[in-house]
Amino acid sequence: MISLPHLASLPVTPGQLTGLLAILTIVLMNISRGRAWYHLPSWEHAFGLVGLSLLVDGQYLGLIDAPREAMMGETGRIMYVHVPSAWLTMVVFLFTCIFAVGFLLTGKRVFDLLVESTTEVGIILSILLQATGMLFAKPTWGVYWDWDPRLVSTTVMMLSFMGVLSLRAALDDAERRATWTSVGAILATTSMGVTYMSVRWWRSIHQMQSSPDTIAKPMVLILRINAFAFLFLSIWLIARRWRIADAQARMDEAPPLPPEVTV
Amino acid sequence: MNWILRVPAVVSKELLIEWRERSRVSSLLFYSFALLLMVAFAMPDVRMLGDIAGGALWLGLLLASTRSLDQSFRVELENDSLEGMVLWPVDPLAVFYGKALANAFVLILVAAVITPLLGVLYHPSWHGQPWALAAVIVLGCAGIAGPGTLVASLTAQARGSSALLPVLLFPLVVPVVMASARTTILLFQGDPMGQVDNWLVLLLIFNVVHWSLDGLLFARVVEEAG
Amino acid sequence: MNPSDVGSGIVSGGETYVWASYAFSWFLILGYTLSLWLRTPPGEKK
Amino acid sequence: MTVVPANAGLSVRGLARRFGPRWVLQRVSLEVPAGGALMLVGPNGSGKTTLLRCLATALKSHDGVATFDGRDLWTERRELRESIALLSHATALYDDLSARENMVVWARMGGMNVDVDALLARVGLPDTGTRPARAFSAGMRRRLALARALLKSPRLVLFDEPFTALDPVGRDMLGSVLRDIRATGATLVLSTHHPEIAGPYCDTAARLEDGKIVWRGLPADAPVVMGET
Repeated sequence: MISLPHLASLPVTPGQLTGLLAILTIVLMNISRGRAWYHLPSWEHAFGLVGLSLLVDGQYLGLIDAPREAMMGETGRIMYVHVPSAWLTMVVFLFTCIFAVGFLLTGKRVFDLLVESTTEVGIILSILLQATGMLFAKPTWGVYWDWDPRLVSTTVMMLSFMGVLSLRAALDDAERRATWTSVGAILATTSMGVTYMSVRWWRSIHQMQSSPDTIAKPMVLILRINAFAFLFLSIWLIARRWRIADAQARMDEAPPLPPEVTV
Repeated sequence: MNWILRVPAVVSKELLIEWRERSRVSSLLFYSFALLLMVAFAMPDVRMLGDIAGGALWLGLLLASTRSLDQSFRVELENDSLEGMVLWPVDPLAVFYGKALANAFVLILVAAVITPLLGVLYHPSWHGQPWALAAVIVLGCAGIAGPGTLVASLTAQARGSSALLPVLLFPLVVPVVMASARTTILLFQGDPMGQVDNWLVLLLIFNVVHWSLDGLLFARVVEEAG
Repeated sequence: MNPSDVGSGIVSGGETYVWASYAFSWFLILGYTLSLWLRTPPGEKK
Repeated sequence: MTVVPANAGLSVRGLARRFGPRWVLQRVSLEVPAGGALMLVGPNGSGKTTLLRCLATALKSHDGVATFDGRDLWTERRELRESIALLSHATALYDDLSARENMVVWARMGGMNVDVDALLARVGLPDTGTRPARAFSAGMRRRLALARALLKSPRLVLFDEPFTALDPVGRDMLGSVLRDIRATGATLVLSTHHPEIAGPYCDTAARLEDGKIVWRGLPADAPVVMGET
């Protein structure tokens, strides 16, 4: 694509450089505020940092190092964003469903807040999935959109989770909101399978699901790096989103109950 | 399993209310009839109408269902009768299956009226068996009414419920709309590949999944009625 | 673009789409991070 | 043979319920012996309705325990609901149905074999034919809601301001209904803004303010606060 040296020939990878720069910034900021050594107060920032470094390396590999794809030429490079976002969308929504079931079974608030966070991050990932999918489809199929089972079913899933978020926004009572969001999330997840099956019968031209076995060896490594980058970044985003939800929930919490007055 | 005995009582209550408010059901019919007309006006060529008749039928039924489902919970929330039923106590499963059966029945009624109208207006050709069409209508309407009753119970008490119901319901019933419309079109135009049976099986699977899962979820929803 | 690719069934060109998709992924991730940062209550920013 | 538990009747200890960030009930404790009757008074928003709804198992309490005949109201709510009747502002009527249809529908849903016409006569509701409940006056709706509550043969009766919207004749009717209910041995809790009307039908009284019980005593001594009635 562009003639830059391969990652193996670089003394420092771009990701390592990014990570070092990020750590250096944190250290300098802490020193300027009079703190002796850097500190990362929240555990999730470690995931964020690793995720960012991996993403920089993964994208460098995808854009510069990766061999041209046999069938799809240069456009095959979109795969290194598209496929990891597809995997992670599924993983994150799967966890939404697990947390929703967990909430319905235990009634613990943490599950409800995690349902909220994973739904939102999952929607962001699925937007990325849709967008890269369309950019992939245009040069390979000649159209931005095709009525393909996986396209339709992921869009349907994205829409139903967006519906869950708008339902959540339209309910005021915290307990009711928690239960009903969980019910909506379970519905959205279960509908996914049937939709996939039905669109497959309805029409299909999309290639088979990519798995490491169907892809050439050097590409597998790049895909893995990108997938881990997305995974770590998703964990970071979910955790940050959860902190916001948690802070909000604590703000809306009732003060401690005063002791009983006896008459 | 005692709750099964209460289902007929809930169904008869629902149908009695629908009967008392016949104007609501008839406006539902006019609504779907008007929709069929509007689809025809929006088409570039009236000769295409025969090909899309099956699709127009299910579009009309889907849109009509959002009105009737929303209405079915409006009635319950006017005086908090939904909570009244839970405290009566009517088992939440009986409430769900009663309401869902009644909603399915109303939809089937609408379908039974507008399908002949469709035949008159859209001139579709006919190659199928009547029982197959009846099966599609019953399964399709049940497939919309089952998850629809659950979703309507979620949205009815939210702000802006009438807009929220389609947002949540439409993605859920994509397989039903797809399968029912496809089957209806195949029945109209002929089915050389024998695909109708596959679609009917899909509709059946969808119904089994939703009619068994949604009742349990509904029970959780109404237990949180406070 | 390699001239030998023409007519060989290989999708040629499309660099714009590659750049667009990589740029969009960065835009989306950074945009969402920014929105999270803006939504975080001041006490939680650490 | 029925075994009467030692702690028969209604027993509420430290009941608390919040709505959002506000504690609407702040540790309420009550004892109503089996067959007893308690009158709850207090200003609007003091938590009377919330307390009654918690006792009717319509709401889950967030702290404390409430038992009836020694059984926990919340954990055994499915069985206990059979024997609890709640009459509240939310009448649970179907506005599209006539008075008789409402009664028939609710009796059928509860599997109750009751003479609905006799009940309608009992609450003094004149024959309204097929007129839908939507067209009823406030007093007629209250009477119909009362008739609906009487469909059950409850052992715990919770009436939320039953005397409102009733004319003097209706109040006498309700009084005799309350006496009948008590004669069956049922436990009664009612909230009211009219202690002078409801008082004679109750044994004890309590006053709620801001989710706390601030006064207990005899119904006749219930403090009448200006502007509350």
